[in-house]
Order: sequence, then C-alpha cells, then structure tokens
Amino acid sequence: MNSAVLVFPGINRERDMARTLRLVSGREASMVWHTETQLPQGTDLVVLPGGFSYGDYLRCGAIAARSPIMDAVRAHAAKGGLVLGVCNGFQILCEAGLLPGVLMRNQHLRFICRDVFLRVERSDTPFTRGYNAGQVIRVPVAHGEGNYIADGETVARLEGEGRVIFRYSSPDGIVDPDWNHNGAINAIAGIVNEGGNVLGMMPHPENHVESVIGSTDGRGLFAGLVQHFEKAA
Amino acid sequence: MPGLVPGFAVLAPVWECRGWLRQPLSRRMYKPGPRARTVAMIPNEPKITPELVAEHGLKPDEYQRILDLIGREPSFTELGIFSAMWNEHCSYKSSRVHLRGLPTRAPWVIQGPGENAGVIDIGDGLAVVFKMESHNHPSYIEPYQGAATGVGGILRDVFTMGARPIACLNFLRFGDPKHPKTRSLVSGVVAGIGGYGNSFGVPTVGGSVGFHTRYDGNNLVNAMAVGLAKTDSIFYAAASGVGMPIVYLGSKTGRDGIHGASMASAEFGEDSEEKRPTVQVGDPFSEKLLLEACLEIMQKGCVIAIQDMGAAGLTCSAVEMGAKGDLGVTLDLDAVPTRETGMSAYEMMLSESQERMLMVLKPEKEKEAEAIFRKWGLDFAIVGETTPSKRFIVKHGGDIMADLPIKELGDEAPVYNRPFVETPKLPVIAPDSVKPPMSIADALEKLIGTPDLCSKRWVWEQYDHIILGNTVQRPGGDAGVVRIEEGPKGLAMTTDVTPRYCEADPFEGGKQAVAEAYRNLTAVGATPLAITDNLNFGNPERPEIMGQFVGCVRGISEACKALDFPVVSGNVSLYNETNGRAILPTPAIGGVGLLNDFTKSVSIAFKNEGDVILLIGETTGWLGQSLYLRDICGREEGAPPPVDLAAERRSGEVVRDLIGKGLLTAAHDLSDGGLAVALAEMAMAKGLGATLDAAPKSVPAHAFWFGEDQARYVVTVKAADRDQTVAQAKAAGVPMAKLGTVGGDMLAIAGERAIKVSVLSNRFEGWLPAYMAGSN
Amino acid sequence: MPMKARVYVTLKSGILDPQGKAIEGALKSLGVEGITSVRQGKVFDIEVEATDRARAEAALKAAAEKLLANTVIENFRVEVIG
Amino acid sequence: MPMKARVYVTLKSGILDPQGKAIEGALKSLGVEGITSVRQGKVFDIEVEATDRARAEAALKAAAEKLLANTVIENFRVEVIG
Ligand SMILES: Nc1ncnc2c1ncn2[C@@H]1O[C@H](COP(=O)(O)OP(=O)(O)O)[C@@H](O)[C@H]1O
Ligand SMILES: [Mg+2]
Repeated sequence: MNSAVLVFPGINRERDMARTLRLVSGREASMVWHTETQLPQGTDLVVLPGGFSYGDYLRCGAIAARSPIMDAVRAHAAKGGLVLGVCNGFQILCEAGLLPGVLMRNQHLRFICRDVFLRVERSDTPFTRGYNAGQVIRVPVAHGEGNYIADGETVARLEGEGRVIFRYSSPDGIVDPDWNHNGAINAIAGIVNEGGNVLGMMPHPENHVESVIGSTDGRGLFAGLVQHFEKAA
Repeated sequence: MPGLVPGFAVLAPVWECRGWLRQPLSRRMYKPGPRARTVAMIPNEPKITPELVAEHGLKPDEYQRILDLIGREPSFTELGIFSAMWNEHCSYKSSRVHLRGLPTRAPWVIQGPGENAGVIDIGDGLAVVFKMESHNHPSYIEPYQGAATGVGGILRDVFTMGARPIACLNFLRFGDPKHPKTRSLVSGVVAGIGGYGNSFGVPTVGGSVGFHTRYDGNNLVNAMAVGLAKTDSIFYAAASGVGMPIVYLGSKTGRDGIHGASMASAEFGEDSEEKRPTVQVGDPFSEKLLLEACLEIMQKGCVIAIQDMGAAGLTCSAVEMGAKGDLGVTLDLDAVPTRETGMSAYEMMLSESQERMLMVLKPEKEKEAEAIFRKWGLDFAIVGETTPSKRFIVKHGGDIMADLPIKELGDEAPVYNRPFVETPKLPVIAPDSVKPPMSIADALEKLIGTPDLCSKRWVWEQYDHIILGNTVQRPGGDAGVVRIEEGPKGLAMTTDVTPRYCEADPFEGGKQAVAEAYRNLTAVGATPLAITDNLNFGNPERPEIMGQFVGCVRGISEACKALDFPVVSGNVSLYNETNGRAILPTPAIGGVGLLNDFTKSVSIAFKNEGDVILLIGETTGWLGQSLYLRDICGREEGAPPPVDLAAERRSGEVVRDLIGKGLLTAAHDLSDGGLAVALAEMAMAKGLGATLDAAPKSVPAHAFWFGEDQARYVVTVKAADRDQTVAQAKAAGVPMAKLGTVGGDMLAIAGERAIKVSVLSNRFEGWLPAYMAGSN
Repeated sequence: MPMKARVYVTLKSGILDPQGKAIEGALKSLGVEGITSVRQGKVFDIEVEATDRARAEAALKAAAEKLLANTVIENFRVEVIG
Repeated sequence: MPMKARVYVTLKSGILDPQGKAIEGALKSLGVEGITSVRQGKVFDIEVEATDRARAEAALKAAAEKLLANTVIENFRVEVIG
C-alpha cells in the first residue's frame, strides 16, 4: 500500500500517522506539502492527518481545504481512490465538500482528550474490513470541535445509505448520550462519501496500534486497508 | 563577592556579577567616567525625571548605578533597556546570591543553569532539554492568553536549543474555591494551556493543581517543557565572529506586553485590574511553524547562535547574544518587521510580542535559511550585526537611540543580599494528641473529594496527552512517562511541592519538594536525573519572605545533593502578593528521570486479585501539616514531616530495583493524604478493591492511615513473589510491611466500614466537574 | 483608494449553534435576566484597496464566498463603509 | 416585550489577531485581490425580553461585560434593533 500523508501548515499528527502506516504496511508514506499540485505516482491511499491546520483559525479545516493539493485529492477521490481524513483531516474533507456536514464545537465547549468506544457499523468497506460489524473498539479522541452536524435530510441519507461507519458508544456497543462526549448527531464518529471511498472520522486510530502504548484497537483499520490493496494487486 | 553566581536563569541569564556588592553605598556616587561621551539622541524624548525612573521600577541607588556606569544621563530608550535588564525577573537581583548554593553538576549534565534550558545526557547520543517557567501575573490579568503565552515561551526556550519538544507539564495554584474569581481563573488558565499546547502539538503529560486562599489574588501558572536533541547538535545563545549578520525571525513586532517584564516584578495592589497593560496574545500556529523552520535550518547547519525573544524581547536577546560571545551588537530598528505603525525605538526594544527569535547565521547559509523561513511563511529580516566594540548600539530612523556597554548591562546589574529572618520552628504534634472527629472510613470518603485531593481529570482531559504516540503513562498516576523515539528508553517527569510544608518549615519543605519529585519518578520505575525549579514567593524586600526563600533554597540544595539530583534550569518569581499578603512559599520542582526500558514502567493501578500489598518505609503517624489535620480536624498546624534523605534514597533504590526486576505489579508513592488516600487511588485507578489489615498497635489508627511520613511507597506483588521482595528490602535495610491483599470491589480496612470503590470514585471524580459547572 | 468594510457571517437558521446555546445557559447562571436566545456569528473588519466601491464589493463578495463563510451552514452580508 | 439585538465584539487595536493574519494570507493565496488587512470579531444575535429598550440595553451590556467580551483585550458595542 502506497500512502501519501498531506502536510498543511499547523498539522501536528502527521508523524503519528506516518509511523503507524510504516508499522502496519511496512512502507514509508510520502509526505506531501500542501502547495503541491500532484500526488506521488502510484498513491493508493491519501491521508489527511490530525492537527490544527492554519491554527484552526476562521473555521477548522477551512483554509487547508482551499490548498492547491486539494484539487489532486478531489481527482483521486473521483477516480475511486481511497482517502482517509482523521480529526482535522475530517474537518478539512467537510470544508472541501468531499464529505457532507460540518464539525461544530463540542457540546460542552471544551477540548477533550480521552479514550472513547466506537461501534463499527459495517465491516464491508475497505476501511473496516479489519473489524467485525458491531465490534466495539477503544480509541482516543483529542479535539475541541468534533460535534458532527448536518441538515436532517443529509443525516437521513447518511443513515439510509449506511454511510455512518463509526458511532460513539458504551463499551458494550450501546449508543447513549453519556458516551457521546461531543454531542454529535446520532453519535456519528465517522462517515463515508457516496462512493464509499472517502472516510472522515474524529477519533485517532493511529494512536492505538501498539500494545506497549496502551492498545491495538486502531490497528484493524490500517491492517484492513493493507489487505484491501493486497487483494486488489 | 567576586564571581558570585554562575549564571542561573532564564529569559535573560545573568553572567557574572562582580563589584557591585562590595562597594559601600557612599562610594557609588555619580562621577563622569572615561566612557562619558556625547551621543546624538533624538530631541523629542521624554525628559528623565525621578518619577519616570521610579515608573521603570528602578530605585534611586539603582539609577545612580546607571549614571556611574555610562557617565551621563541615559536616553529614554536606554532607561527602558536598563529597566528591562535590571528588573527582578531578568536580573535575579534578590535571588542570585542564594541560588549559587544549588548543586548544578553531575556527569550526565551537559548544560546547567544559565542557558535557555538545562540539558542532560541520556545516552545513545541523545540529550533531554528542559525547563520550567512562571507566567503568574499575566495569567491573573488575562487567564487564557497569560497561560497560553506561558506555554509558548517555555516551548521556545526548549526548541531554541535545538530540541524537539516531546512533553509539557504544568503546575497550577489557585485561590480558595469559594473566592469569586477562582472558577473563571481555573477555566481560563486550563483552556489557555490546552489551547496552546494542543495546537502546537506536544503532549501535556503531567502537572499539579491545588487551591488555597493565599493564592486568591496571585494564582500560579508554571509551565514546563521537555525536549529531545542530539548531544552533538545543541545550540546556544553566544554569538561568535565579528561582522556577522543578526537575523530576526518569526512573527512581527507589535506593542504587546510592553512593561510585561516589569509587571512580573511588581506587587499587585487594589488597582491592578485597572492598569491592564497591553496583553500578549499567543499564536500557537506561528510557533509551530517557527519550530519546524528553526529545526530545519539548524539541521542544515545555518545557525551560529540563537536566542528566543522572551521577557523584554529584543533587548534581552540581543544583549545576551553579544555579551555571552564577548562581542558588541548594533541593531537597526528600521529593519525590524512591525505589525503596527509608528512604533518608537523604546517600544520595539521592550515589546514582548510572541513567537520571535534572534539568530546569528553563517553568512554563506543566509539565502538557504531565508528560503526555509519563507517556505514556512515567517518573517525574516537582517536587523543588525556583531561588532568588536562590546557596545550595544540601537539605531532608529537615522538616530542612535542607545549606546551602552554590553557586558555591564548584565554583569553590573545590582545584586542584593537582602536581610532575612528565619521562619520560627513549629511544635511537633504528637499523633495521640489529635482526637479523630470521625471514623477512618468517613474521613477517607471526605478527603478524597476535597479540592486538593480530588481527581484533576477535568483539567488534564483538556490537554492532548497522547499526541506523538509515545505516551506510556498518561496523567493521573505518579509521573508522566513517554517513550523516547522507538524505545526502549523512556522518560518520566513530574512537578511537585507541598506549599503548606514550606510555609511551616521552609528548609524541610524545600527538601520535601525535591524528595517528592524523586519519589514520583521512582514510583514509575525511572532513575531521577535532574530537576528544574520554579521558585514562587512573595516580596523579597520583606525579611520573613526572604527567610522563606533562603530556607527553601537551602532545603532544595541539600536534597539535590543527597539524592544526586542536580538543578539544571529554573526560574524565580517574586512579588507574588496582594495588599501585603504573600502566597504560600511555593518552590515548584520539575523532575526528570530515565527508564532504560519503558515497557517495565509500572502504574499506580492495582492489577490482579490476590496480589499482596506492601508498605515500604517507616510510619510514625506524622500528622503535623497533614491534610487530615487541616481538612478533617480543621487545624493548619505543627511542624511538617521531616525528610530523612538517606532513607529516601534507600527506599527509592529498592523500589527502582524491584521494578527493574519486574517484581512489582503496581507502585505508588505516599504524599498528601497518606496511606489511606494512596490505597484508594490505587483501587480507583483500576476499579479493584483491597482487604487491609488493621493498623499496628504502635501508631494510633488515624495517624497510621492519614499521617504523611516521607520516604514511603505502597507496592503490590504477586503472592509468589512476596518472599523475594521482602528479602530484598530487608537486605537493603528498608522497612517493609504487609498491608493486605488486592481483590473485590470494596476497600475494606479491618474493623472499619468497608467502602465500595465506585463510591470513592464518584466522590474523587465528582468535585472538580461539579465545581466548574457552578453546582457546588 | 483604500476603503473600510465589514463582512458579517451568521449561521443559517435551523443549524444548531452549540456555542450560542452554551452562552444562553451561562448568562442565566450569571444572573443576566431576559435573554431568551443567543446565536453567535463572525464579523470581519477588512481594509480593501480598490478603484471604486463596486470593485471593493466584488472583492469582498469573492472573499466571503471562497473562504469567510461556509455557505453550507452560513449566510454572509457585505458592507462597504467607505 | 421581545426585542432583537446585536452585540459586536472586536479586538482592541494593537492586540495581535492571529486569525485575521491567517485569513489575510489565505485570501492572498486564493487570488482575492486588494484586501490589505483583516481583523476578526464576533457578533451575537440576541433575543431579549424586557419592558423597555433601556432595560434591554442594560441587560445586553451586562451580558457583554460579564461574558460575551473579554474586556481586557476586546471592545464591545450593543445595538438594539427593536
Ligand atoms: N495541571 C495538570 N496537568 C496535567 N496533569 C495533572 C495536572 N494536575 C494534576 N495532574 C495529574 O494528576 C495526577 C495526580 O496529581 P498529584 O496529586 O499532584 O500527584 P502526586 O501526588 O503523585 O504528585 C498526576 O498524574 C498529575 O500529573
Ligand atoms: Mg505521587
């Protein structure tokens, strides 16, 4: 699997992401500066990592979404190429129009960093084939604006088309306001686009891939992607 | 006192101070010296009056010293420069004499106090760079921005030296929770620390939060940053070479925080909220770019010298670069990138705009460095050069605005050996003279939900503590632990001090602060290597306060020597008082330790049913100054627990050895709240209970469970490992006693009401969120 | 010719505003009476260099559409002060 | 009587506005011409229930001072629309 990690000014989890990709796929990811207009030849997976692109000033992800490299990302997605946006990456994808909706301030208005539980809603996507449907994984979040909102129609479509991939839940997989730390509508933690090839999610699976650092629950996502490309090859 | 103090400090490290103290006052009269000369000064400057001098925080004899030094009246800009260089914050004039007693050397120390941050060697060609710094006053005036820029400043100190920051900590003290300002200060400060660190992208892995009415008008915000560098590429402030370009990098200069450094050295009065000096606003985004750009040009070999602009911005950084390198510096302010129009030389020299750096670059690499800075979207300007003259010359609009002897600006700063009185000793409180007002179980339930002992989760969950993917031990235990690169080494860090002990007995309190840091590092399995300190006190011009300062520093010094735990960096914050009421003496200690294998680190959480719980160290039931005495009996009294440093070392060595051998399943040091509180914390961390034997007959039960004797730990071992563990402690001459067994969902002390661990957790986790929501 | 202008960006009605909600609650607990609803928006004070007012307005409209507002959830209004 | 009002909160002059700075840069790279300076502020659309305009204004001023503005670094202006 050849991955390209996009680097916008102010992004700060690009190293975490690159390390995880190397650990799980055995290959170095290419780091792609925001002013580039093309992705490296042969890129399978484009990753928009977490951080505070442009300081999160104006709106999270707004300025980065208008960077030169984003046209190349759009083209990659239009051809069915896989795109993964995590945290600020998710916000950028929404601002860029590659995913619907917006991420608003957490309902309690505070930044929050803690482990949360995610219910994996389907396992038949390239992003989740490493998990079973209904499986609950523990991964960390670290964000101040992860409260997913979209208009009623959009949410209905997302639900109807099975495009909600991850949902905040209790350790037993029960969706409940007490376990939805940011107040996201329908406890949405991650969604895909219509084509199913662009995933945006708030939690950080890349920070839970080593047992010595606490948990390996995030590994399935990357391992699944590797499998996906192996099978394709 | 020639060569009194090797430069200890910080934003403006001091060099050597000579002469000043030896001269009797009568001799320090103005007489034009050989250096006197006429300088073209612009005409429209304010006239220097005694009032203006006083407004700059300079005492009449200090001003006289300036006249002696330069042989003429200073210009307004020069007065500003002197006030910045000679204020308490930058010159350490009240503290220097005492700081020299601190041990600063060890084979593993690469750089002690005197640079932007201390540097220690951790093997494999790697160095750890760290320092702690206060932003107390700015955080009281504007909590969010004050705290944020405090974090920004300390991060710059660390990456200026060529280190990539890998962790942050913060030490916070607030006033009485019932004080009307406390809640909003907590909320603003915590959000500010998170707002800066989270965006910059460094994990905040530890700290400390406490409350006391003596911090009502003076909260404490001390931020610590830790970075990782290669031992062969550490960067310093000293310039070298004549005619080298001096380069300004980073954000533009505005009128931020002018007089900020002077403010940090002035006592607050009733009107402080009206005075509202220009507040510095932090821009973590720019700082992150500055970090990446600086590390990139350092790696490309462009940098000869580098200094961040902190307190008193351009003044301190430029003077220091020159003075340390035995060179003069000429600055041309017309080249300084400014954000506002019409800034005067005075304003530019004193501005504390954030996210700026000054560098001397290798001339042949200038273009390359500039390209890197432009790529990161940062300002880059050549603003001056080094000269052979040893003078500090500032030009603006074609005029010379300042022309001062550069070495003397630092060297000749006044140094005071201020009078002090020692804090009187308090009586030792006999354990059986304290009558328990409630049962052990009731007292534990109450204590665990008090402001000082409750969980600080509400705070540290607002900090990204996992970014970089190396956090092995998150906040909530004894020390934060991060993996170093890909391992196997790990770094542990903690911040500690018990201000009520320092108030009761500064010397013992100073010792205890160091000992507790040593213990917290040990409890996670790390070998303590070095400390940074942040000495927060009241007005040093009052002999009692000076006595607290001197006592604490002596205690710290003694403990550091006994524990091989040198001081490599630090910061002094004085004048923390309002209307004559000082804060509790609060010498915060930031400790750093090394684990050879981070996977061996143990946490405080109980692990397995059936594990045996052991107490390490001697228990006499010391109740003087304990939280039990204060919060259960309502008495803030008595001598604090003495610290036997030899015992501290013995206990520590045994614990580290046992952890290294993989024998311990959990470890926790004993501090605030004593044994019962520590056991409750271990139980709550896993949601697993314990059955505990009754207190031994020799100590009253409440004193046994809540006394705060030092040099103690609670550890757990698998039942099968018990004998080996006990034998090892015995061989080392360290007392070890069985306390009970892990298991169940209750904390059950023989003969006491058993408490459900979940009940304890609710109380422990409940207080702070409820307080912040305004509902208690 | 340098001109001063303002761009207002406000949430479309129907879009939830967690900040506004939180402020409403906070005002109540601070004892400020009578405030029944709060919605938070942004205002940009902009200096623009253009040959005439119409051009300035065009530039501001472009700024708002391209960046200042997220038109999925926000409305904007441009006001050239002169 | 229900009334609509607006509170504007803007940074005091001289206070650094990192957001404005970043937006300025972004507009330049998006090719929006002529914009020389951007400063970002907040606007609150508020509904207030008061017996008369003066009282509404008083409530809004209290809200701004206590919560909406950080008066150390921000100015505010209250505008009752009616
Ligand atoms: N301001 C803070 N920032 C981060 N972590 C904190 C803060 N305050 C407390 N903590 C964490 O909470 C835990 C308990 O703190 P404390 O009671 O001071 O520990 P100890 O008694 O071991 O020194 C520690 O892990 C500490 O790092
Ligand atoms: Mg501890």
